[in-house]
Amino acid sequence: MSTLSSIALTAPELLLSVGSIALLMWCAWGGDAATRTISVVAVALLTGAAFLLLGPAGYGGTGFGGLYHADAFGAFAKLLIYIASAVSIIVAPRFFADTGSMRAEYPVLILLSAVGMGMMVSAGDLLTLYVGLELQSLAAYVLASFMRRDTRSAEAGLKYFVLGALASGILLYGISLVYGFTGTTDFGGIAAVFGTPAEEPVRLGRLFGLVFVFAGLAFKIAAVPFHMWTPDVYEGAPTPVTTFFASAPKVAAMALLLRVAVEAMGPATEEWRQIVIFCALASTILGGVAAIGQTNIKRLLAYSSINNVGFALFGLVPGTALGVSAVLTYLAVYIAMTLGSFLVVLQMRDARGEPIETIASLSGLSRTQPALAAAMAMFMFSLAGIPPLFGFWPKFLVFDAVVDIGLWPLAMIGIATSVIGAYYYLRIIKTMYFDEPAEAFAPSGSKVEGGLIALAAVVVSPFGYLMIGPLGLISLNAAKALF
Amino acid sequence: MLGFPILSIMIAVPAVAAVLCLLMPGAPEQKAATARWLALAATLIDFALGVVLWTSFDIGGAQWQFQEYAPVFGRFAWAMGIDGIALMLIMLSVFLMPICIGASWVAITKRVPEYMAAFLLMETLMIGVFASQDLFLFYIFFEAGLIPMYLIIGIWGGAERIYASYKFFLYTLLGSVLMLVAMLWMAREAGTTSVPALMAYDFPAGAQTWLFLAFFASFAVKMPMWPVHTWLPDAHVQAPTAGSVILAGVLLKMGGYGFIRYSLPMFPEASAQLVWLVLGLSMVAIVYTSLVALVQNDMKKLIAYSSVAHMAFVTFGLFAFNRQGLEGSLMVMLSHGLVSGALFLCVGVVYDRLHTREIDRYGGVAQNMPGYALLFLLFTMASVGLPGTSGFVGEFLAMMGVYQTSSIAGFVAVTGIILGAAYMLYLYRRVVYGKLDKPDVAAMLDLSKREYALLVPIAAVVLWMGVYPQSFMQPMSKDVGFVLARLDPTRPISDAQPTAGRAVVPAHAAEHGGAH
Amino acid sequence: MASVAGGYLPILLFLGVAMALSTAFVLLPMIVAKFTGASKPYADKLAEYECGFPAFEDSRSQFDVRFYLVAILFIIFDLEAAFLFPWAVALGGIGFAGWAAMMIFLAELGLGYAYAWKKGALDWE
Amino acid sequence: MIGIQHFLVVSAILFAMGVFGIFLNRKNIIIILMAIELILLSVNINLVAFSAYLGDLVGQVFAMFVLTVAAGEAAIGLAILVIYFRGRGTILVDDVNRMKG
Amino acid sequence: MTGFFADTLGMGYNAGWFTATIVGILLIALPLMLSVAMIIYADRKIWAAMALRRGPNVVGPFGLLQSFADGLKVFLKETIIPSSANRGLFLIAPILTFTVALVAWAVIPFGPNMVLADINVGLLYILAASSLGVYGIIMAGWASNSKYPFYSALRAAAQMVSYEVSIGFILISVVLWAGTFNMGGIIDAQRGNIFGVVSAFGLNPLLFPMAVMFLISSMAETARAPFDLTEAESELVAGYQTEYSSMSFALFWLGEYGNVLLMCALNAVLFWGGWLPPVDWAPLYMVPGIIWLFAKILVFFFIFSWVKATVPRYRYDQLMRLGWKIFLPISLFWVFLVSGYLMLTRYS
Repeated sequence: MSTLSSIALTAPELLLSVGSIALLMWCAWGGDAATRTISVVAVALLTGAAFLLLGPAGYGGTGFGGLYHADAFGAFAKLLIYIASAVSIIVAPRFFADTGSMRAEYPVLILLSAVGMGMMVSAGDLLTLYVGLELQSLAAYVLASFMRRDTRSAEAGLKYFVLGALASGILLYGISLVYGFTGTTDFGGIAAVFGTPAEEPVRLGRLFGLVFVFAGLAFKIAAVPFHMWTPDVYEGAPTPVTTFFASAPKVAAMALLLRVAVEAMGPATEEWRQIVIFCALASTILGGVAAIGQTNIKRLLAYSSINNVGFALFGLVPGTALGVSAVLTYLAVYIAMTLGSFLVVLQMRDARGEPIETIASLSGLSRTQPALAAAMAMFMFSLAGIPPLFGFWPKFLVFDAVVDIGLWPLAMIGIATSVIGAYYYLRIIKTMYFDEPAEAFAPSGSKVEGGLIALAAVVVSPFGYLMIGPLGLISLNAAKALF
Repeated sequence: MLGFPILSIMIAVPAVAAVLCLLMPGAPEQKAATARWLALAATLIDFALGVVLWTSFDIGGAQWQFQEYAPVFGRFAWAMGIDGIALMLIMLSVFLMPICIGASWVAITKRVPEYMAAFLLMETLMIGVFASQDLFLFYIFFEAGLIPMYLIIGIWGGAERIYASYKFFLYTLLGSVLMLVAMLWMAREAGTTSVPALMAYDFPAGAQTWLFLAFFASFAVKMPMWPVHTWLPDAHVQAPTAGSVILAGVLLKMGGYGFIRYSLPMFPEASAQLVWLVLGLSMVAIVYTSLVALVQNDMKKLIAYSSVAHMAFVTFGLFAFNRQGLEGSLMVMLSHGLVSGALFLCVGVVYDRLHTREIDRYGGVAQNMPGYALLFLLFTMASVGLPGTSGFVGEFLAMMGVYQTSSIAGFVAVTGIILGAAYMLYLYRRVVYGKLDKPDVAAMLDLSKREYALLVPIAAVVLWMGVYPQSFMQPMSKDVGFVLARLDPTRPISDAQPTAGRAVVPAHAAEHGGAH
Repeated sequence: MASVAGGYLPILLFLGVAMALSTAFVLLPMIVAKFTGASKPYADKLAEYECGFPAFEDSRSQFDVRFYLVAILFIIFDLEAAFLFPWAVALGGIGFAGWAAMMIFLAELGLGYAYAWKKGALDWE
Repeated sequence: MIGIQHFLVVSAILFAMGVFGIFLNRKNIIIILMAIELILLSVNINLVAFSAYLGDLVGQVFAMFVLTVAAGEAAIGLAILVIYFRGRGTILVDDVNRMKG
Repeated sequence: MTGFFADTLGMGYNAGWFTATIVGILLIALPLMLSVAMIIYADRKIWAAMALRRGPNVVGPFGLLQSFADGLKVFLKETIIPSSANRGLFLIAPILTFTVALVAWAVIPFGPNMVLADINVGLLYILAASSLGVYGIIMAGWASNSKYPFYSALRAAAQMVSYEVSIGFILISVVLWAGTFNMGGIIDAQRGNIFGVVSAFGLNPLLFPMAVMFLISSMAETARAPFDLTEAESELVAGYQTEYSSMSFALFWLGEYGNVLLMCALNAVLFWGGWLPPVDWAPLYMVPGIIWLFAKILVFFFIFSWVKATVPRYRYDQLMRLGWKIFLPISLFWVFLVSGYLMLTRYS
């Protein structure tokens, strides 16, 4: 494939990178006054990139000699990433305006991160994987400490950075071993080598590489036991940034994990299955148990994300197309749920307009702001996986895939842990519906955010079930691209 | 047969009404009034549709009627259809719903639109559970009932409502998620999610045990069976009157319905194997909960424990593996739905006046509330199982059935009847008879027109069912036959038939039944 | 591997010799001083130089953040040059595409540089 | 003769030192940054050693990318550290505890 | 030389190679130390001459032995290690500085095939070795635990890294033109570079600005005047060496002047033909290459001294501005210019 047609495959990344650099220059010369315009342009760029996925970038195949895969899987993940990124840009100005720390670089950083995530999910080689991952992470570190005056934000950035860098290091170490013991960094090549038997030391080397790669990626998706950064970072980072962290990078890292597990290490499924099972179980249990005592809503949602990642990981356990498509569906619904709940958190501000984050401040929300409370209740029930809300469906699919390969005892245990998670989601609903009203929130006033919440609520509502057909088709199609 | 999708419409009517209740504009009082009327109208429409359903149901016709099928969901389908059993339970639901709305007409004053919406939602889900012919559709309806019920208990319940709501939610959730995994396995094994197809599918014997246990975990909690019944008294005590009615009247039937629709016909071998478990638990339940009921001071709690005991009759009947047992347990379900609902309403009547459910605070009500005393007496007798009332038919049949399978179980069941009579009559005596020496009790007025309107229809049906049970049993008998046909090859051999040649084996079975 | 590494062996030896030499230079006078009696340390002599005053505080104190800024800029620009080195010797072999790719990279580097300039990161004052 | 396994052992030791440096260090965040660099260094040793061993250039190219990305990472780390220090006036590890959990 | 030891003295190849290398190392290191001593003397003499003074004139004829007298003096002095200093680092700092200043010479070619280690990335090696120099200074400043050395070390570090960036890009231009990192190769590439006659990149119109910038940068890199802010006496006493005494102190001086000489040599090698005669004309090759190289080094050293004597010291902000805002963009642009020119001409 010629360079030019390879470039066509990367059209969305190209558009976003050129656009973000242009916007960066605009930031420098236009100053913070240009923030609103820059945000609008950034969202437009993301939309444009999403439309480019309809072209060769969505199905064109492999480019740059195997470095880059433009397939349905990548397109699916990118679409989710772009949506989440766009929402994170849209909600930011109002939040930062209140704290007086909006700067024009925010949308640019999100865009850059989106470029990195696009590369991650399309990586066909450990090299592209790493570069994409770092591009995403570097932007994310800055975003976490975006509120320079706020010590919690700086601390979040610091923690995120240290543990993120450690994760990269572990991942890289694994990559170096995989490269050394397989002799290639190309996913297809690695799979071919993993498929052949080898004598003991080489086999052990490969296994070590595999374990380190999985550990590194587990860090990025915040699966237990590599989750310790999540609550602090989610709590400390500015809420729009937390919204972003909980959604887009999670999708990207998860998709990356899927691709690596299936495309590069598919023949070694037996080896990594135990790791994935352990991470999945530990995440669902710890994510559920640790969330119970939380008083800060962002912290609680952090544990919720850990919990959800655990459930999504169950879909990877079988290592089948069915399982992968289940994870993709999970991610799609998760995006709607998590964006929705963080949007609600963004509405939480006291009478002076200061953001508040305690769960207690949600008390009696159903009486002061019934619509908001209803939406939040839907997100919570959905996150808990209670039918008829749509959050049930991906859990269903994931465990369906697990049962499909005969691991029904695992499915039993896994699904039983969802009851632990349900407990703290219920607590939020209890606070909103059963408790006496606390001080009312300042009126929201943002039609856009209200609209987004409503949209997310519709997606997670029973109406979501009408999407099962097309969603299942698309995600299965995307998953098949890996096999 | 009707030309239009009557089941879907019955599901849709309350759902639409629920949304309308929430979205209704206007001042708070005005909204509350609108919501009440809206809810009443919707439930009455559904009741009317239910009557149409019953009258157009072809008794002795096809097993599944009013079928609908739309593959809109990809992995599963919107498949509806009922048989006689489902028909009767749907009738029970649509009959009780308007009564529930009426019962909350004045008792509920805060957040009326939400309350009505939650109830209408419950109705939607209940009809959905009984009518769905797709495994996963059933699960969704089954599980979704948690949400409105959680809110009903939590928002409008009494002092301990939060604890009760949590308990209710988590217990039932844990039970049903295990069932979900079993369903996943079944759908995969059988290659279909259609309930009628699954009912005819023979699962491998080894798997059946696990599947049965998974379903059992869910249905036993919902039923509720000892020892996972503890959510029920808490939930009942804390729920508002109408909530209790719906909880006892319909929600508990979901468990029994699940047994007869899923556990028995789909896993006949496992059912036969594990009959000792079910019967053993039922025996414990019937004696233990009856004794507990005897010492209650709280009226609602007493009735709640009595529900657990009555549900044990249902499981007795179901696991008797014969026609009498199955029909009996279905009748117990219907009867208990009506009677316990009515009893909760009776409690609600005095509670609305005195705002306490403590039995000692009452006494001598018969003197100033004769109408109330009469109706209460009727329902008490029905609960005890007096011939001529609905309670008698079901309990008698169930006992007969279970005696044929296990004489010990039959013996214990009789004990349950006696204890049931004891605690119900004791309750009645303490509340209605005695001296009218408490001034606030003496000041209570007799039933209002609205309350009569609620209780009299139930009383009528209770008597109807007691006097001419055939009109209820006839639609179901053919379907019971189908279940029996599935169970027949595996029916455990009875110990109650003194056949010399088989003496060894039944002794073994009886030992099982008794020891566990 | 040996063939490439072999060329560096003299450097390793040189390193050893140089280190030995300089260590000797540092340690020898200390030993000599011990014998000649030139070594007479006392507290005031061993105090750090502070224009005649005793030191007020730990001297490893906070310093200007601009030094950090220089460090950050240095890391970025110096290491980007790492890409340029192999490219520079291989320019003849990689053709126009290779040249253009690096020019794009340089342009990006230049844009980043412009951003830093505009944001005042390059100003010492 | 020095073989591939010697390089692997050295890099494994460095890697372990880096990881322990992050987790066991209770003093200064700068030390953590250094530990991270140590990890990346060990990776580079691995990559280059494998590259020479396999006679394949990809490892060295990878090492180059790791180097530059490590530079970017260090730069951002320093920047965040400066911001943090401005807010808190300390970079002791034990003081990074505004959020509990 | 290996041949001499192995065959003539019959030592066997490995031992012969080893001895030859060690001899080679000593042949570089010892004369280097000697020349540093003389260079210091020269520096003082030139400086004095420019100021119409006489400079050192007591020890030996024309004061030629002044440096040796100084050396002997510091050798016999007491080594003072401040009580609050970090002893280990305090002593390692001068060792490191001097070692680094020495080892960089390993790849400098003194004549055709007269190079200790003829590695293919010689220039890269020099960059690496010289950038290590900053560690010695930082260590000294930090280990002293004294204010002046500390500030001085910071300044020195910032200054050195700032100019290293542009030096890197300048070298890219040279490498582009030469097509190799090997020092000998770079020198070879300069043979008759201009019209087939003049052997010097520095006179190539495209590279001349780079030559000038490199000269200035090398002054900054070695913290020579006018960029000697690290030891600006009026502000920082003696900079990072303030707390040092005896030979530790002398080692810094040795290292510093060693680096100056290295920079002069680099200027000569990279831009002015190294050991090649300035004009590619056969009779000039009669003079040994090493003489040409030394001559060029001396010329550059004279320029260094000249500048030191005549140009006033820069302010720190001016220094940084020069490095970051003038040299960096220009050298960056030059990479584009040179490579573009080569693409159009040589590689098209």
